[in-house]
Amino acid sequence: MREITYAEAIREALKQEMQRDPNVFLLGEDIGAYGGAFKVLKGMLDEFGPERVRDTPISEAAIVGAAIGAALMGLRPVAEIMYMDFLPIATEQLVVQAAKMSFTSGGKLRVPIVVRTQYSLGRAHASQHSEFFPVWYMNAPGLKVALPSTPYDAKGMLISAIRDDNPVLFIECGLLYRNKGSVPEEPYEVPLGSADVKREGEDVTVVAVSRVVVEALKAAEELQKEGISVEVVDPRTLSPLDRKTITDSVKKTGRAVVAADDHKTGGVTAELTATIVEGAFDYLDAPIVRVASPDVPIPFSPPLEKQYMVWSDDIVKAIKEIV
Amino acid sequence: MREITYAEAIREALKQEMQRDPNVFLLGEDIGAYGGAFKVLKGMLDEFGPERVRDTPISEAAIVGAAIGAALMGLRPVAEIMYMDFLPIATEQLVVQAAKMSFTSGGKLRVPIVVRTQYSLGRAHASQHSEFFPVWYMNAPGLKVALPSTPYDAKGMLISAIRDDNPVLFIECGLLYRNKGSVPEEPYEVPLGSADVKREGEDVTVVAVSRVVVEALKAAEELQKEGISVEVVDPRTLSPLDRKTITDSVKKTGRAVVAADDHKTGGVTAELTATIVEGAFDYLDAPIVRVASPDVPIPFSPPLEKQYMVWSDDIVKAIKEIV
Amino acid sequence: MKPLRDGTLTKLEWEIEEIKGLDPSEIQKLGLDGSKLVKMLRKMIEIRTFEEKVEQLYVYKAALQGAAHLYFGEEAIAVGVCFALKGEGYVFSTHRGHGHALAMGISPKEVMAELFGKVTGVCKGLGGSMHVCIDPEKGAMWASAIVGSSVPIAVGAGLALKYEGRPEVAVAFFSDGATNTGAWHEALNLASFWKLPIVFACENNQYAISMPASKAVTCGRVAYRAVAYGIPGMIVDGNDVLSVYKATIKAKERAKRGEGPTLIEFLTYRMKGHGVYDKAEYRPREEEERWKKLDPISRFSKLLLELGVISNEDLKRLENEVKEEIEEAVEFSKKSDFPPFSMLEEVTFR
Amino acid sequence: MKPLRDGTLTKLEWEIEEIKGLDPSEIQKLGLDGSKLVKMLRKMIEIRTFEEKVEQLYVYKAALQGAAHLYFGEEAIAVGVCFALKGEGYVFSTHRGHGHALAMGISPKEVMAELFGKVTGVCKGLGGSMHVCIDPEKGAMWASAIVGSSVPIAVGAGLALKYEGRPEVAVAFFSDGATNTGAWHEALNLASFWKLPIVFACENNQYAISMPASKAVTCGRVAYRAVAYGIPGMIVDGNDVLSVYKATIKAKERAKRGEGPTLIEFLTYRMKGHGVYDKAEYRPREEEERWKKLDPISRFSKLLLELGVISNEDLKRLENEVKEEIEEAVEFSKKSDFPPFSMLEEVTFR
Ligand SMILES: Cc1ncc(C[n+]2csc(CCOP(=O)(O)OP(=O)(O)O)c2C)c(N)n1
Ligand SMILES: Cc1ncc(C[n+]2csc(CCOP(=O)(O)OP(=O)(O)O)c2C)c(N)n1
Ligand SMILES: [Mg+2]
Ligand SMILES: [Mg+2]
Repeated sequence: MREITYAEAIREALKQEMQRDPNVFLLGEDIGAYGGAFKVLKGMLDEFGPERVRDTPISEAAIVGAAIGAALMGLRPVAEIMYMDFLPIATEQLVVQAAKMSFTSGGKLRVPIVVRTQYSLGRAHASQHSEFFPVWYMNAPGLKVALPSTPYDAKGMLISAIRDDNPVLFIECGLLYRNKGSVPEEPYEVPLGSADVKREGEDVTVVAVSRVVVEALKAAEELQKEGISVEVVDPRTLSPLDRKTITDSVKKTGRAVVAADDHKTGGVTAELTATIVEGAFDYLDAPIVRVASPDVPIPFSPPLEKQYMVWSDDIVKAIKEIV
Repeated sequence: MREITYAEAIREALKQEMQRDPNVFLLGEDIGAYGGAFKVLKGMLDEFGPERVRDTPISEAAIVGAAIGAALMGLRPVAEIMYMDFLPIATEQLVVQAAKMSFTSGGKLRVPIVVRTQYSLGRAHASQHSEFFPVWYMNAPGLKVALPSTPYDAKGMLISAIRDDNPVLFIECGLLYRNKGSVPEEPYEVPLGSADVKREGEDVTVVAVSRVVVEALKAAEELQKEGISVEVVDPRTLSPLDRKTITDSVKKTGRAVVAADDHKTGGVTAELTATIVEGAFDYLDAPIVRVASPDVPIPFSPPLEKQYMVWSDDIVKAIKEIV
Repeated sequence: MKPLRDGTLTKLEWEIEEIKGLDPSEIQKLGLDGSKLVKMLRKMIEIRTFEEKVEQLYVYKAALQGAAHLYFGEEAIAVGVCFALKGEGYVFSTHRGHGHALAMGISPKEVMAELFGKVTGVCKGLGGSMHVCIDPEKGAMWASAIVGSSVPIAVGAGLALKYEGRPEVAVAFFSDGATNTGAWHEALNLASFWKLPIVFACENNQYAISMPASKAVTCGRVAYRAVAYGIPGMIVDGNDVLSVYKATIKAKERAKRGEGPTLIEFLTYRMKGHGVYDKAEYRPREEEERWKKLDPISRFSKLLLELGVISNEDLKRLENEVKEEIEEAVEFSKKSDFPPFSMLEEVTFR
Repeated sequence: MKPLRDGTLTKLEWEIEEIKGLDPSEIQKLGLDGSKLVKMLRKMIEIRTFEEKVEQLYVYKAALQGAAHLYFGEEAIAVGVCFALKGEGYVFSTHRGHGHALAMGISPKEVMAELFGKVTGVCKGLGGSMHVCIDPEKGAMWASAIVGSSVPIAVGAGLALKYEGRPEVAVAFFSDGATNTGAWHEALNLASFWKLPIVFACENNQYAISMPASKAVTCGRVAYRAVAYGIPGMIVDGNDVLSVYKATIKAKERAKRGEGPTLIEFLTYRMKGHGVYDKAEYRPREEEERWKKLDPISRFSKLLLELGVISNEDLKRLENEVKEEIEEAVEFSKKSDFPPFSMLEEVTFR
């Protein structure tokens, strides 16, 4: 199959959905002529014009708010927040407004918005342009949270997100934008709420999120040489969380490492741990090991940032602790 | 010892610190003549005047921002955010600015602010005035997070928070304001980062947070009648988290229930579970059980809200699952 | 913005239109006939009577729980604005939304049942007092209990109308305090940026809880803030339903002509405390007395009596009818069921 | 706010002071002697030379990583403002802060080493390019990489100054784009509410990344937004360091007299792309050419040459000195160590 990048897959999903449905439009900062801070939206303005590719002033709360209002009226806006670090400014709109609208109205309202953002850990962007804190949104009922790790998932999940009648936070990973993978040309959906076994194995399960899936797969490859068979599960969405796929895998392997780019304490690896404890405790042959970012902000200094991050080596080490 | 309410304990802590240190002052909405939405600050304006008890317009981001700036200049502001539901508006200031300042400056800056807020679950205030989401702040390195469950802790921890050189989020619980307890008249500190064994027991550990500590104690009382001995641990601060006290207790009892008022998925009970798995896995005789709010927003309808919440019965039930 | 340059001073001039003290002769020009005028008065009385009942139920009978912010005294605004919309508007409301809901045609039964937390309520009992103005089929689109936050959302509705070329407008209701929030600023700027068909309807009731608008809105008048977005501002007697009506028509027509949003400051007074339990001890009693004389309902009924549009008997009858309707709403609410717990999960996600 | 009532129109008048094209005779009145003027020019050249080097290191040598937003072209503002403060100011900076840092007296070595991520950097290598203006002992208080967010923090500094009765001012630097953020609005309102000693220094460099200020600042001029807070606004030639200096002195004196904050809009141009890798293809080349003619450094050096304050040889020597200093800063940075990983935990909490 044709190989394209993660960024291209996202662009293609947006293009195809915009071609299919005139109610889909984009809004965000510098997404028009500039093509988005990472050029993910390059060419979209030319193809769809300024009514459907809408540049905004620097107003994150209003960007998400405007998306919500348009969605209440029947449109399907896709808003972009340039860096995940700016999302806190719009989080009241996303979590306290959008996520609660269907519920608070007793089911009268629907808010089909997608908020796209990306985390830039690993690009020397320092403490205010690198953060990743998906747990905030996972702990916010009414909101779906999608984090694709491959070009294939990126396209299929974004199409699903746009077609979903609920607010969806779609968290991309800046470091993955140039990764290539097989992606069908036609539109397709990857259902939100379905985890994916990215690699089958017998001895240990690694549940990994977003970029760290790639590292987990590297670790699995490496450990295969040593005769350790690693299963890699990618939840793909944190909300809804496909607990069954995760716990089924752990029931099979009896061991689990959970790994993600966010800070360890109170992060998604805590929920993954608790999920496994609840669903597969009696099958566990060893403690669950968390691999995550340290509980400190993200340093600029490039070698320190490198050391700070989760790499395949860290996952290998964690696996070896329990196998 | 003299008994006063949780609200009075907070007021007394503020009073005594303001008497001691002229750099301490208060800012927030309706905290002056109005005395705060819950009258916690009643009388403070009369005692300290409008320079030190500063009413603000409705501007949560600027309230916290102004506190930060004043702290950078050497003052010790205590800001109030009326409901925790409004804190998302100020969260960029608290988490992306304040919590990262010491780090990002390589240690040059210090930000001794306290942001007081309260969660109002249980008062029929509905989906936008009842939320409790401490995990956001637990997953934000550089910020301390304190949640007292008793009048004694409320006073001592608030005094510690004010004297701390780091930003501290101090989360009160609206339903606890009228609870009474023994509180010394003189100022004292309860160190941030030290959990408290609120009741000793042998058979099972309940780690509970804020209001739910009270429910856990009720559950323990009830189960004692049935011959089940429950140890109740209150972490008191979620950041720093006193992992040792928690895991030591579980090592002793071999069983654990973790309980809190936030939504279950991705909430603090997930971190408490992971903490126990990491520190006491080999001592566990049963799976850890989480007791938390359902993964849905908070309903207005009073009987539904009641049913929605964590009560001692739920904790009793959880304990019985594993003892 | 047309600055006049004068040496080293740029003289910025901005015209803020004032609408107040309409001449009765204008009424016809507004297209309001007797039956419409009586309907407006009736709606105002309905809101007032509803709120009186609510106050009673909370404060004296302790039959209701949670927060309730009465619209008492501000009736002319909801009614003037919503009647001027003539079904061509999408309304975004606030924590003080009972009046908006009723003015948008949501029945007192549904609103009251919501306060009782019953499944027959406008939000099936899940929303409560701060979320009653929600019925998309009637154009009641959302009510935020977070101050300021519905304003950017209203902007999105305006965007949708423009995107689809529809000849309607979005209306954001908010009060003075909301204009100090960041969300409000971002919203007004974005609405002007895209020239969206929006009426920003500020109910300046002089207070945000205990904070006087005259202090917190640092330029003195909300309408002056229009300058910051290059949009028209209006200052309107918000206790005169006809002025409200006229101003809204103007803003709506402008929006429909594609000329963008208008910021209207309706001057009114929160005649009760902030919430049902607040005695408003922080404000001078003589100020309350002064505003009492401008009560929008007595003023409007007096006018309609003078104009002979309604007789004293008709007015009495109407008041009684309304009273009965509200009593029925209470009975209806009491008899209704609480929602089943299973509903919570069903409505969290669509 | 003094509205003139005229029938149903409130004519809102607001005076925005313009400062530009100073007469050389004013220089003395400003208390600037030759040596001070040369120091100012030298600092401007230092910033420019620094930025040229940074661009080279990022773009051509690929020796540096991450983001860098050059202050190239805006030198007159940092230098004019910071010199006018005379050590009596506390400065809050932005993602585009190299110029602010250098103007506040932080050494090129420390700033350059920060860009290299070295422990000798101003933030020990942890902050990087977007956080270089931090040295509290020099009055450099914080630099936010989140647009708009340092403005409320500057308000807090102003509050502290007033609280303690200190005769200094807080300065918030920001650019046009920031004025569309909610944080900015809340901050200005709060500063006016408390009448705090603050200079809101807007570097209107005409763009926020690719978004023209003329579009996004919907009232056309940032300074007009002063109306919304009832505070004085100024429009200043931001490419003339003397106008900048004069305007800042005025605002500072007003603040020190207890008259509250001032919003100054300095008109300038972002002569380079948004960041080092941006070629600014979204804007007209002739616009760039037009602004090039207003280059603040050539204008100021030409003036000082004309006034005989500096000679051509002195200027050359000065330029060479600066060049050497920047080269030394690079060498110093290269030789410096990276911070130890253990430091991260040490500085997270105090
Ligand atoms: C963002 C936010 N901050 C604070 C509150 C608490 N609160 C509820 S109503 C209110 C006053 C609102 O004042 P205004 O906007 O003038 O509306 P009014 O109550 O006068 O109708 C406040 C501070 C809130 N709901 N949301
Ligand atoms: C809140 C926020 N939104 C978006 C960004 C991304 N961003 C960085 S700089 C910038 C443009 C800022 O424009 P302006 O305020 O005019 O500053 P300038 O770059 O012109 O100095 C943007 C959008 C950010 N850093 N913070
Ligand atoms: Mg008000
Ligand atoms: Mg700019």
